[in-house]
Amino acid sequence: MDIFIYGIVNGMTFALMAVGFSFVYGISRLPNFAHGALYVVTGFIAWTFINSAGLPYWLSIILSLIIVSLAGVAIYQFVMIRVRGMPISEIIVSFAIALAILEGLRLQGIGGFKGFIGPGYVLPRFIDGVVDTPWVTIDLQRLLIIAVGLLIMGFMWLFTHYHKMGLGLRAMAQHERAALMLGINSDRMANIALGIGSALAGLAAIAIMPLGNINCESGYSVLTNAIAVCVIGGLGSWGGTILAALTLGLATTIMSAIGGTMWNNVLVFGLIIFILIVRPSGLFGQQKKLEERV
Amino acid sequence: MEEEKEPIIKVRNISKTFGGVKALNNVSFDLIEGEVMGVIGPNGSGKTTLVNLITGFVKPDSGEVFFRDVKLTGLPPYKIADLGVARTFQIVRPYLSLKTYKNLIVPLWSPRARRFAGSRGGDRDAVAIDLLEEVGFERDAYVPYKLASVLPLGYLKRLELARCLALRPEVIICDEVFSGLSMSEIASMVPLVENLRIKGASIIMVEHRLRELFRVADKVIMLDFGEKIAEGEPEEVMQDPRVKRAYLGEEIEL
Amino acid sequence: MSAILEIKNLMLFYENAVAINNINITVNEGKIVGIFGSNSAGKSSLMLCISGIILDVRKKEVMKGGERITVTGEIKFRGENVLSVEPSERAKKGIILCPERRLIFPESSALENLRIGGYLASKAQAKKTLEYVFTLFPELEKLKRRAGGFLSGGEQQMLAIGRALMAQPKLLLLDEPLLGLAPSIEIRLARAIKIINKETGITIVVSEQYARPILPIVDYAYVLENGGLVAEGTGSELLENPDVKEAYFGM
Amino acid sequence: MAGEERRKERLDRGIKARTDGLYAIQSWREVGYLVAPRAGLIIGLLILPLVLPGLYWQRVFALAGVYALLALSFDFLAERVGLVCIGGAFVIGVGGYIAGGLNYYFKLSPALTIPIATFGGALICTLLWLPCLPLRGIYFAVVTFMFPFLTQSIILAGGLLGSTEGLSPVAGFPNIWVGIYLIMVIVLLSIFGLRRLCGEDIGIVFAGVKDNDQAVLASGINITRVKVYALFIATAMGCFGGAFIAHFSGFAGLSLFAVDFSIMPIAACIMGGPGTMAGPVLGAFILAPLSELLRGLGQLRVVLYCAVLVGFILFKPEGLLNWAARKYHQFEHWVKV
Repeated sequence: MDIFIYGIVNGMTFALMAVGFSFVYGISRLPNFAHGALYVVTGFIAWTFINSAGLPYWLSIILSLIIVSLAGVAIYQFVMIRVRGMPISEIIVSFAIALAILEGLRLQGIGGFKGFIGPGYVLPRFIDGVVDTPWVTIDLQRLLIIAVGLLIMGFMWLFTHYHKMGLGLRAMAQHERAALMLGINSDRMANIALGIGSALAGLAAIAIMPLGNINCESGYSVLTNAIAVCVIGGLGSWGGTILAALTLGLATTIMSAIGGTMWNNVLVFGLIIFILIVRPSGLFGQQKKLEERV
Repeated sequence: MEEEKEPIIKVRNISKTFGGVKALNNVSFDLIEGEVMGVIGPNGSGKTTLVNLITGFVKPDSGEVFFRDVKLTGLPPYKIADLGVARTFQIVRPYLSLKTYKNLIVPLWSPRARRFAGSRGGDRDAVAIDLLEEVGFERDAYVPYKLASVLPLGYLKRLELARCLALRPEVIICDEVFSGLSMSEIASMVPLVENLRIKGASIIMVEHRLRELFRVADKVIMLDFGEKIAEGEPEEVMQDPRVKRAYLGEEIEL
Repeated sequence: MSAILEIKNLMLFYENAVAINNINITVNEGKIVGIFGSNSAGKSSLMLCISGIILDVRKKEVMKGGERITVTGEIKFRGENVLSVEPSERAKKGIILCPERRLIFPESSALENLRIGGYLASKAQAKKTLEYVFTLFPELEKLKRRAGGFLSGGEQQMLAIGRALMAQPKLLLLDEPLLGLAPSIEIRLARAIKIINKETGITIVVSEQYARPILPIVDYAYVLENGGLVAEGTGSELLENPDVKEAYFGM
Repeated sequence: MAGEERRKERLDRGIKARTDGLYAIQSWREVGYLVAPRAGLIIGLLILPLVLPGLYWQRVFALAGVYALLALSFDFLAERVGLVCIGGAFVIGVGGYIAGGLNYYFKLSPALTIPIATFGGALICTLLWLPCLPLRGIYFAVVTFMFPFLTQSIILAGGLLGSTEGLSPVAGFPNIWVGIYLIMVIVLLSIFGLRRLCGEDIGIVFAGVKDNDQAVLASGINITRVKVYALFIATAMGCFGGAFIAHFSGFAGLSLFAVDFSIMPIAACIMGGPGTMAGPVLGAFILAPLSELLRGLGQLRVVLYCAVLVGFILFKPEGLLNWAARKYHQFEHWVKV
């Protein structure tokens, strides 16, 4: 029974990781490889604020989120804006940025920047303490993840479907030039999209990282999980994203209980390829049907 | 038609729905060998869906399509083209980065073209230039060497036709070959279709321009909201009241 | 009445090729002006220049290292030269382009397409225009829920025009609205364009290749040939001109 | 009228009568004009190893040859066929482990293992990537990028092929010159072989698949089969590179899956000049020695590659070779409107 509970929690962590990426790629069609990198960067910045600068917990979190979303905006404004039209270059550029950040953080004490290797660096938990439900004991941090996850999902759904900004993003994603004709400044939209997307990645880091330590490998796995959730759930559909995250969460929990965590990656991978072949536009996506029609 | 010719394409009650929209509803008809059949109907009546269904780009929900008692439904598009059922696209699809005559190398490289090539298979460029002349490129000689992206729409439509001819098809399906062309361009396209017919190819023409279509078509079927509402000789179909109301709106233009 | 749009010796180069050659056009407030010409006469390029989308095309070409696009001359919109103003800014000023081949948003529903159109409008304006669009094109109200990609050619064109209206245009540019539509829908749309102009007073510039259905509703018209102006005049004047009549009106 | 408006115009220099590829040569001078750049490349590549001081730089040079092969195969796949494959490390790993394994376990000589590793490895990579072929753009890129990590974790988890410490000793080449000239010849063969291939009809079909795959489908050609041909060619070059490294360094371990093999070729390709075959090779021979200089900085090398990559994509998308060719063939001057 507790596998089921842990599966749900794991599912929500996947959802949290994926929401930022899904918002940027799913809604605005901007490939953001650097999602995983920003996730890890938030961890480091928050850690430095708390430990080196000794700032209170709240302040350091807010500061690191602001810095990360500014980094996201900077990525678009100075880099992605110049490769908008060309799909091949877009992928390569965002892939290069992600690698630069992740590998850069692995450095050992170069210049003033102390590399963070080794297990010693852990983000403090948001809430300590444990609550034992009739079936299994869960620490509050995991419950927090579920709450934050659902909160963000709800906010994102409202934002994309009803707020004017959400409409602008959907327009820019489907046909940038047509959006320009209607007075939607696509560059400003993309800046906002990346800013929010990066902040979401940061938020995911703040909530999930305390469970483990801050390391670079999580950058790659967050990216793969986020893409897996987006692929399986279907682009741009929030219902699909949540469902995909939960299924993935359950599957990986069961997998690690049986086969061992090593095979998790293989499982996530197998699912991506399997879903893409069976239903190329994901469970809820419409792209395939539309492609047929046009 | 003296003796009853064998129908080359048999379409048996196919229907297809897209996201709640009934694009095609139980449509059946036969294309007799060597005949030109017109498919007319207002926008959204399912004409392009019909073409996509026959050529395998879209799978029908129900019903079957036969090409000389070979079942086409379920086959991928390249297999259907390999059997000899070639199509042009409503929105032209040239290879913009290639030169005009190089565009024809792709179909000439296909397994079907190679089977028919025989002795002359080796030099595909020469075959490509001949094909371009066949569809009326010969008037200005340097056009085949220009990039496909600079060609006007009239030439691109002819290139689509040439792409089908490269496969030496037995059935050609033209999806609105005349739409978007100027009067003079249409006038020069009609003889092309006519000599295709003389060469014995059976043609299905999906079209809006009735005047030009009726000069070429032996038989016409009319689709409206996915259903076949009329079939027969062009003049006969035109008199049918339903056709007039559904197609030409209030004033009768013809 | 004052001229809402004045174009003075507009030149457009794609690398070394001239796409628009020294064009001078004036459009008076509240009128419908037609621009006729065959396929590569420069109609769409002209529309791209007026709406400013040509700047976006140039930006993309520069990034791709493709051909060099140069635009020179003057485009005055209500007295202000907008030649180098960003397309989204021009839309705010009221220049709205309804593009060739419609370019509606395939994944969004028809209603969402319209609401995206109303991005610039205030809530009240959007509500009022939405009702007007539904009275103008009742079919769109029935198709509200359906995704744009599943609409037929005619329905997509109505949606595109409706979407452009939602953006509160002062100058509405229609680029080949009747391309590839059945005769009955051509007549219906031409009549709708006339109604829009009469009821809302929006100035409309329509570019079309096969001019017959548009001719009756046009107050003034220009004929383009290979990027240059070859004839201009009111609808009836153009009808007398023999070579124009044969080439564009298919009599 | 505002000040005299001027426009940059590009005019051809050198040979006057020229359409793309076909040169109407009127004099020997023009023959020299054309042959000079190509000859320079070939002779340069062949002489350079002799000139290089010391064994260390010769090894760096050979490694640069492998990177050149990888850059060439990435450029061929991305620019000619439209498949963005960021899995260089996987191909190198497969090639390296096959060659190393055969040599280590069955004592086969390099002359045998390299061909087996090249074509066997290409077969394996193509089959493994076959199900991913229908993927579009970013998905194909992500899947291919993750394969090296996947196989790395499988090898570690399963303890296969001498997991962490890898397989050594692996037989080396009789002497260093054989190794160097082997890779040089293969690189040159690949450049002119691929360029010839892209001129052939099959190359046109590749371009067709990249440009508009629906049209190719309607012309009766099975797109997946065409992509498999392209993938086989590209992975064969990659696997040869892997096998070469295994034998050249005498060791086949997890280092074959390093991220450098995935990112470096792309940086070289973008810097050198995407689309031309010689460009990426040029890029590889510039970047590889540069990264050796920074060997001491450890992972900063990857950051360097990324910086070069982003820099070139943003500011010089056409790459060095195209830029140089353009300058060589054309000159620009301002002309009044």
